[in-house]
Amino acid sequence: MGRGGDRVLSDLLFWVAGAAAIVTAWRVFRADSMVRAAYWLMASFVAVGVVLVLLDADFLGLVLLLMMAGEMTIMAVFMVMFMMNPAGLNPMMMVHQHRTSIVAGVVAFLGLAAVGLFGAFPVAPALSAPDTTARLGRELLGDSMLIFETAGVALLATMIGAIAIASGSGRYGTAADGSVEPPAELASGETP
Amino acid sequence: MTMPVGDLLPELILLGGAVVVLIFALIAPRHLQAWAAALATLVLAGAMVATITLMSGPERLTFAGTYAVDGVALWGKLIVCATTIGVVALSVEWFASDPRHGEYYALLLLSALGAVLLAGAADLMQLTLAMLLATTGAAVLIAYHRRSRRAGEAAIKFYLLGALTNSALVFGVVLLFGLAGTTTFEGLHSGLARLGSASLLPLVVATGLVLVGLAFELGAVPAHAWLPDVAEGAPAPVAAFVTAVPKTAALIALARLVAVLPEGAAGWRPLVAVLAAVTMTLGNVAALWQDDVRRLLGWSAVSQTGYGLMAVVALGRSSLAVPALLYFLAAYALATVAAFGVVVVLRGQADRARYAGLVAAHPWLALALLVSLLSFVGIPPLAGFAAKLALFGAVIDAGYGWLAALAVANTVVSVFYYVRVLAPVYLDEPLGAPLPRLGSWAVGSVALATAAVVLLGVWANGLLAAAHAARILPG
Amino acid sequence: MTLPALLVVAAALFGIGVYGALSQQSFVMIMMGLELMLNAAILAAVAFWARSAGGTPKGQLLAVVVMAVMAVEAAVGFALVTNIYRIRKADITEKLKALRG
Amino acid sequence: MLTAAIFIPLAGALLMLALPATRERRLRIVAVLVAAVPLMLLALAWLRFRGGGGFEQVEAVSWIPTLGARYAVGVDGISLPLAAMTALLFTAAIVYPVDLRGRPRAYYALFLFLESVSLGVFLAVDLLLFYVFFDLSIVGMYFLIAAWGHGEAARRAALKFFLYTFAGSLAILLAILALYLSSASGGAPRTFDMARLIAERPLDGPGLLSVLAFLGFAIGFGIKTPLVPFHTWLPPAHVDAPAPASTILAGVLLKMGTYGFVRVVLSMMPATFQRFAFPLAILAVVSIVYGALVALAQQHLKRRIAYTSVNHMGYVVLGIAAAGALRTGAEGARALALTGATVEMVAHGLITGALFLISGSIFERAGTYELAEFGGLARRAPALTAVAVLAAFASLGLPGLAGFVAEFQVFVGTFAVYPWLAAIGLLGIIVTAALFLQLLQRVFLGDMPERWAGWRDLSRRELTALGALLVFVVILGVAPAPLLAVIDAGVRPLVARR
Amino acid sequence: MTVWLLPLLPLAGALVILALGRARRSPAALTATALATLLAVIAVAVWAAVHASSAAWALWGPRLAPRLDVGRIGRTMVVLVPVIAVPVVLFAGASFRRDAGLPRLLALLTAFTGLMELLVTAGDFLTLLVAWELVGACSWALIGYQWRDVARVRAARDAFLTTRVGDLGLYLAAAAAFAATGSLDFGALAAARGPAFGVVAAGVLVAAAAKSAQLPFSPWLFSAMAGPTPASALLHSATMVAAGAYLLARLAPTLAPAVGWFGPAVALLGLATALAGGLVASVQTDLKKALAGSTSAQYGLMFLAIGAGFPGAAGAHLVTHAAFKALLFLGAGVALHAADTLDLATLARARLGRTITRVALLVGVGTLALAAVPPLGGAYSKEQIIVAAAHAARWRGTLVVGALVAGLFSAFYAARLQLLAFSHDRGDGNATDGTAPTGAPPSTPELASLALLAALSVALGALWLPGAASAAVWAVGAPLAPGAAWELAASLATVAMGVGGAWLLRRRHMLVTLGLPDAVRTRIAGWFGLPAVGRQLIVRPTLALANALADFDGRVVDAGVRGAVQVATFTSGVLAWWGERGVDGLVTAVARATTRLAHASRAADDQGVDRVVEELARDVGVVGTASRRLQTGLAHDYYRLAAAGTVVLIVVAAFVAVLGRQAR
Repeated sequence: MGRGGDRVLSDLLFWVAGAAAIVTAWRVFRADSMVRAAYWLMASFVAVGVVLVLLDADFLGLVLLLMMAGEMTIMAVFMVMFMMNPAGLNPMMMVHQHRTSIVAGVVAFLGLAAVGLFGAFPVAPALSAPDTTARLGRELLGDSMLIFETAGVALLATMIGAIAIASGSGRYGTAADGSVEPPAELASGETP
Repeated sequence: MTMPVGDLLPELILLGGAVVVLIFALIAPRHLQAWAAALATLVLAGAMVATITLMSGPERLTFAGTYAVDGVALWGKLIVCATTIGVVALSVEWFASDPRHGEYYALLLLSALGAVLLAGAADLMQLTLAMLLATTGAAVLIAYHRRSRRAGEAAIKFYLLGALTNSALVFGVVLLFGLAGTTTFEGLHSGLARLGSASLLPLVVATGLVLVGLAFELGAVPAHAWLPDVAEGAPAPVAAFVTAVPKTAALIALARLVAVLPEGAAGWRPLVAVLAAVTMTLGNVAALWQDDVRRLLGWSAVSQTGYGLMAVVALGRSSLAVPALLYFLAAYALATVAAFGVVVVLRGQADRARYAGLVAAHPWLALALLVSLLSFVGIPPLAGFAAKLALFGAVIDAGYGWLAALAVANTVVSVFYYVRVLAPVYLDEPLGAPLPRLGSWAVGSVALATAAVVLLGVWANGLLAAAHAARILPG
Repeated sequence: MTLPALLVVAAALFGIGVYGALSQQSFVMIMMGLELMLNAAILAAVAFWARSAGGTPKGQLLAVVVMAVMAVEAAVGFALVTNIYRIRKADITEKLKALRG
Repeated sequence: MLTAAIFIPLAGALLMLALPATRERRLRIVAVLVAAVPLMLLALAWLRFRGGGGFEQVEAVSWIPTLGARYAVGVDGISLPLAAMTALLFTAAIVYPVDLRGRPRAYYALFLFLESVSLGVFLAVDLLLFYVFFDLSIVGMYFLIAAWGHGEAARRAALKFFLYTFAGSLAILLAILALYLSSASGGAPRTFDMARLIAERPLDGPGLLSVLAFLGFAIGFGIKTPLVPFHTWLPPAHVDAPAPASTILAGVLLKMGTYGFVRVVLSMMPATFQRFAFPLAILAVVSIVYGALVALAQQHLKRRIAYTSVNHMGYVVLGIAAAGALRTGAEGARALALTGATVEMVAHGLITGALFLISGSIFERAGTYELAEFGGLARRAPALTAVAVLAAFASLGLPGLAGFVAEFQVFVGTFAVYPWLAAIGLLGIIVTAALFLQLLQRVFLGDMPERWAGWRDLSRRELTALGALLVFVVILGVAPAPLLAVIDAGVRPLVARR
Repeated sequence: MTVWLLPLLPLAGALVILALGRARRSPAALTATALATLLAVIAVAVWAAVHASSAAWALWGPRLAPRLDVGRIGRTMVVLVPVIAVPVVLFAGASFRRDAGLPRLLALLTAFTGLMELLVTAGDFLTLLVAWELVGACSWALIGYQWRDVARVRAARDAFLTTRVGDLGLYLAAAAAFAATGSLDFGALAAARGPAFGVVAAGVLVAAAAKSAQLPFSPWLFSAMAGPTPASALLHSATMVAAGAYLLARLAPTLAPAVGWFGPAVALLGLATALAGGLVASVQTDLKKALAGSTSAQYGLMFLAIGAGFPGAAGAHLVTHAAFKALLFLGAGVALHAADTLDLATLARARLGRTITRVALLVGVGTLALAAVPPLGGAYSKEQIIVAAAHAARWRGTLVVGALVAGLFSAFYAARLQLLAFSHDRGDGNATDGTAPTGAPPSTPELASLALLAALSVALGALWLPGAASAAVWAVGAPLAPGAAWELAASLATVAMGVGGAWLLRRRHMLVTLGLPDAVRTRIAGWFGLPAVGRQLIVRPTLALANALADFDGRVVDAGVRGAVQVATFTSGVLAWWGERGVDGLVTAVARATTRLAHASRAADDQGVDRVVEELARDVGVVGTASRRLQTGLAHDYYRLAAAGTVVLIVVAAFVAVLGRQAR
């Protein structure tokens, strides 16, 4: 493909993907059931992933596509199964403070769109380089090592914490038994 | 590149310690779980020692400019670790019946690690992740009473509000990256300074969004709402932790961040001043009629955030700003441990009415409550007084006399609700049988924190002088 | 595929996310709104990386960081929601109002 | 030595808490002995006083060098008499018997604590230290009123006292900070040192900050004094406080306000003070007349005495304002005014202290303060009547007693500066005379209601305490020279500058 | 320093007497102590008068030092005061010998003497003021001697307050003198000029008028009658009341030349009082009050002389008046004792002239002196006053005529009092019918004191002797005017007219009522309603103002703080709206805020107890409640708050940034 045609095609794809991302995002909150909402959300992520790829951030796009979308969906379904019975497929529309929310959304959109449209950002396009991903890797293990490690620790803490909270059983029987504040009055025989 | 691992010694000790505690908790039998507390204390003490050894070195940025090892950060680490030691001691008997007692300390250490990292963060991404770590840990800790309806509710609210503001923060960070082309503070400093007036809008929006993100961690308006709920609902030792520790780190992070923002363009100084004013006022008036001491302490924590923000307002304009910041944080954290510690010792009983005649049954606890609350007010010679003195001096010096005046008015208002707690303690007759006490670990923690509040106040010079020399990089 | 265009799309996603976070009663749906906001942040981050930061790897790293935030938030959120559902049978915000005032 | 005077009572307070609570008598004896120590130490300081102007017998140690604050105490001609009066008044107040509600330890400990901080206020020669003690006095007094006051209303009155005066003290804090921050001129480090601030006067110009600092001080000290219209905390606090606490409140705590005017505002920012001297003098005159008139209308013994405090403290402020009204000229008259104001601080402390103790004796016996309930007590209580007559006449400014020495000098001095204000202020004298004569008549003279037939006259303890105060009232009235000589040493540098 | 013994000796004596009284010593011992003290004082006084001694009180202070200075008329007064006090104390000791309060009475009388000594020896305004006020306080104690009687205590209070109003004049005078000369010394006054000098003169005049019971202060003397008779005797003769005239006599030579209006003002005030007092004394039906009226009148004459420029004449009259007025009062005391009443009509029926003839005769001496019948001293000094009036620089005619009329009055009321109080028969010729005397006859010490004073009055007749005038001039420290024959003639004529008038009226049984309607008589006898006017114009409004202020003090409403309340109320309304959500919530909140405002106003206006500061505090509390409503406990409300807060934050930031940009 020629450079010009390349750009037209990618522009076209961007518009399609961008529109898809927005429309699917909107559908998330218009879905009849939580499961459908989760799928719409996944679709939105996929659309954004496409845009990322179009921007030559192939790796990120794929990560987003595969890891995030998948993880999101799985967890959402898990949640729905856990909480909604039967299976969360019932039609639902559970909203509150609807007008306020619309106003807030619109204001957020307008504000950030204004930033995008009228704000001057430095112009320094990324050169289309083949080693983008490799550079990311070098960054991760080089200058931004600490950041990377911090992210790792955060994920570790999340795992420990999530298990500690959510896991129903532990080494000593039901995990949550006794997990309350100390009683206000002493049990008989106990000395203060 | 080289890896200056030595600069991270305190952090690594905390991380390693957390892992060790976790492993201990997994293998130790139930009756030995409390030993995890001793381990955690050792770890924290080790981290403090490591921090102190770092103090003798030069103040510098490390890890390619993403992390600061400067006076402010190191003092922040000391405050965080010391506070956490106090919280650990408060937790031993409180969580004794919990089957996951041991893991609690691992999470506590990880959350403290998040705070420590946040205090040193000199990069927007580092800041974001450190905050994430601190917040995540805190959320789990708040929910740690898995059978407590109030704890669960508090955790959800904490989490939801945190997630929202975190999203705002992230978007703000992205905008700042777009403006400066980098995320290190050094880069921000030079990058933002170059911008023309057409970039004002993005800069303003980004500043606002980042500020909201930090406001959550600080417990400042408009993201303060979790604080009273958590203070009331969370396990009392955890309440002490989350009202003191993340705030310490976030205030330092905010100071570090605003120091690199261009002075005139974004107008962060008046903005923070307004935030401080609204926060302290709201916290104070909302605390007025609280009958639940824990909740009252939560609201008072909101107002204290407002006072703390005053130091940030004065940053760069007054030589008192940095001493004020650090001293205030130390005084606040210690008094918080003491005040919540009293609640812990009283087995979480927080109804004001039940404190009637406390002085007769537990004179030393009553004294601790008196000292900590009066320190919040700023009565000399307690630590809170020197803190307020430095804060007021700093903002007046910076030309924000009105903020000092407002803080004064707020302080007067605050007397009302603190006295509302103290009056029954000292003046009323006991209602019935005296409240039973929790064990001696908690008592020891309260005693230490109370003594520290007094000593820090009387010998204010030690910390003030050291803080005077502390720098805040890369501002 | 100019920067303003990318940012407008991101703004739209963010706005919808805000709407969702504020309007939904269910914790899970609120979290979906929050994910959308972060999604917008990822898009914006990559857009800046590609258009105004000269392709510095920090831009990509920023996107990775946001993803990490997303993952952590989701995991913790689900844990907490599971917990609260277990003890209170609460799945919407309106059911949690014991702590107030 | 001054340090010992401040901290021995504090140590005594801690000792109180350590002693067993059951033996009230022993507690009291220990408390009195401890309270009297500063009195003796200050007497010694008085003997050693040289009167060369400026602070003497300074004892200083480094405290917060980072902020330029020291622990520094010392005396000059103005603080020494006030400190001595404070020590005397505390001793008398502690001796005085009162219903301790079964908590003698806390009561005496609190009193000793309050003595300690009150002495600290007057002896501090570091502005920050001054503020520290100033603030603590509020806390101590709050608990005294709230815990040993009369009934539920006492809590409220105590809280009001706390909030109101604490607001004032914070206004002072801001002004102190403004002073402190301006003290960095010429590359010297900032300081809270009073001597340096007096010498350098960093904030003594026409600038806005000077004005604001002055306002802060004026409001803060004005509340404490109290000047109309900031006086509304005073009557309830007095009415509901136990008598010895009232004594201290009126005798010592109010002086902190006027002492602050002299020590801080007049000394450290005389030019700014001069700009506002006239409005201040007007407020003072309003306080004089208003306080006297409102007191006249009160039918409640303590309330009446409380309002006379507003009146008397008005004299003090009037004298101070007159002294600061000019930078040059009429030195003699201004010195006289300031001397009078200082004497009035001492005299009012002793006299009103005695009056409140007397009212306490009456309340302990009668359980009421309503004037209408009394009459003819002179039949049963000649000693009580005698001391009451003496105290009342001293308060209404009878020559030969301490109050006259003060008021006369204030008026004569002020007249040279503000003749009209002095003349209006004179009216207060006549009203106070009326109200005190009426008071004596209502309580002690005329017919006696049957119910007081069993009235006990003053006990030895009561008589001792009152005697100690009134002896000084007489001595100061007849032979004020030793006092005036000391005060003059403090006054001279203040009126004779540039 | 010897001169300081003059005030200190009696004060010490008073303390000794009190101590002896506590030790329950006999009345005789107490009286003897008092007398001994007084005699010692006389000795010192004579010494001081001769040596014109002067000394300062070193114990006062570096800037002001009270100074005693026996000079001018003071040298007479310093002796006169204790001399008069001796018989009075003697009388008191005898007539109150059974009274439990005797030690107090004697101590007060002695102290009173000492304080008066302080007053007459004062060499500067400070000393003067000290003595001035102390004399007043002492008079309060003396008048209120019988403190069980509320009416007497009230009278004492009124007397004290009235004279204290005058004291303010002295305060002003002292202050003005200091402002003008930098000193309080009388000697420095001469250097003063200008308006300050006018203030000094005015202050002195007011103070003197009040003490000497001149118009409009005269009625306080009536209140003073509530005291025991010896107290009145001392009060009216040589102490207290004498102080005013003494002060003027002392200072007039300095003040009058410098202040043009001073002399005429003093003279006219004196004249007015002399006439008014004469009228009052003439119609009074209470013996002591009539005497009190005469006191005002006689001091009025002295003022007249001083104003006319001859303080010496006033000084002479002060001396003679002291002697006979003390005598008359003691006589009244005996009469009261004997007849148990002071009402002249009743007394007339008691025929004391018959039962206690010796007393009547002794009192008669005083009466003659009061009536200015030569050759008694009273006549001489009154004559000098007429002469002085004739030499006045201004208002000469008025003063002379006025003085003569006043002389007529004094002759008339003197005769009237004697005739009524010590009548030999009932005045209607029916000598056999009358009430028997009820009281005991006077004791020997009482008689002796009367005799002493009578003798003194007679002895003062020596003034008529040739050559005595120069001694008098020395004694009073001021020149006397040369007299003329016509003045003496006119004066004697008026005396004759007065006495004769009284005699005639007695014959017509109209001496008590004078044929005047009751209403008129009562009005005149009560100082023309002056006390009521004082009550209406001063006491009532003051009390009303005091009550109003006290009421106001409960509210202390002022616009500024009220504004703050409104702001607080508004804020609470806004915050409440946050909690209420939506527009209807806003309406509710506004309504509530309005209600609250109304409530606040009502609280401030109606309840009259609550202060605005409290209102403010309460409103902060309301804001607190409202802000708690903000904390709904619902997470989505927190979200809304955070979102709105973010928007506001960014808007504010933008605003600030734009402003900052424009500023640069």
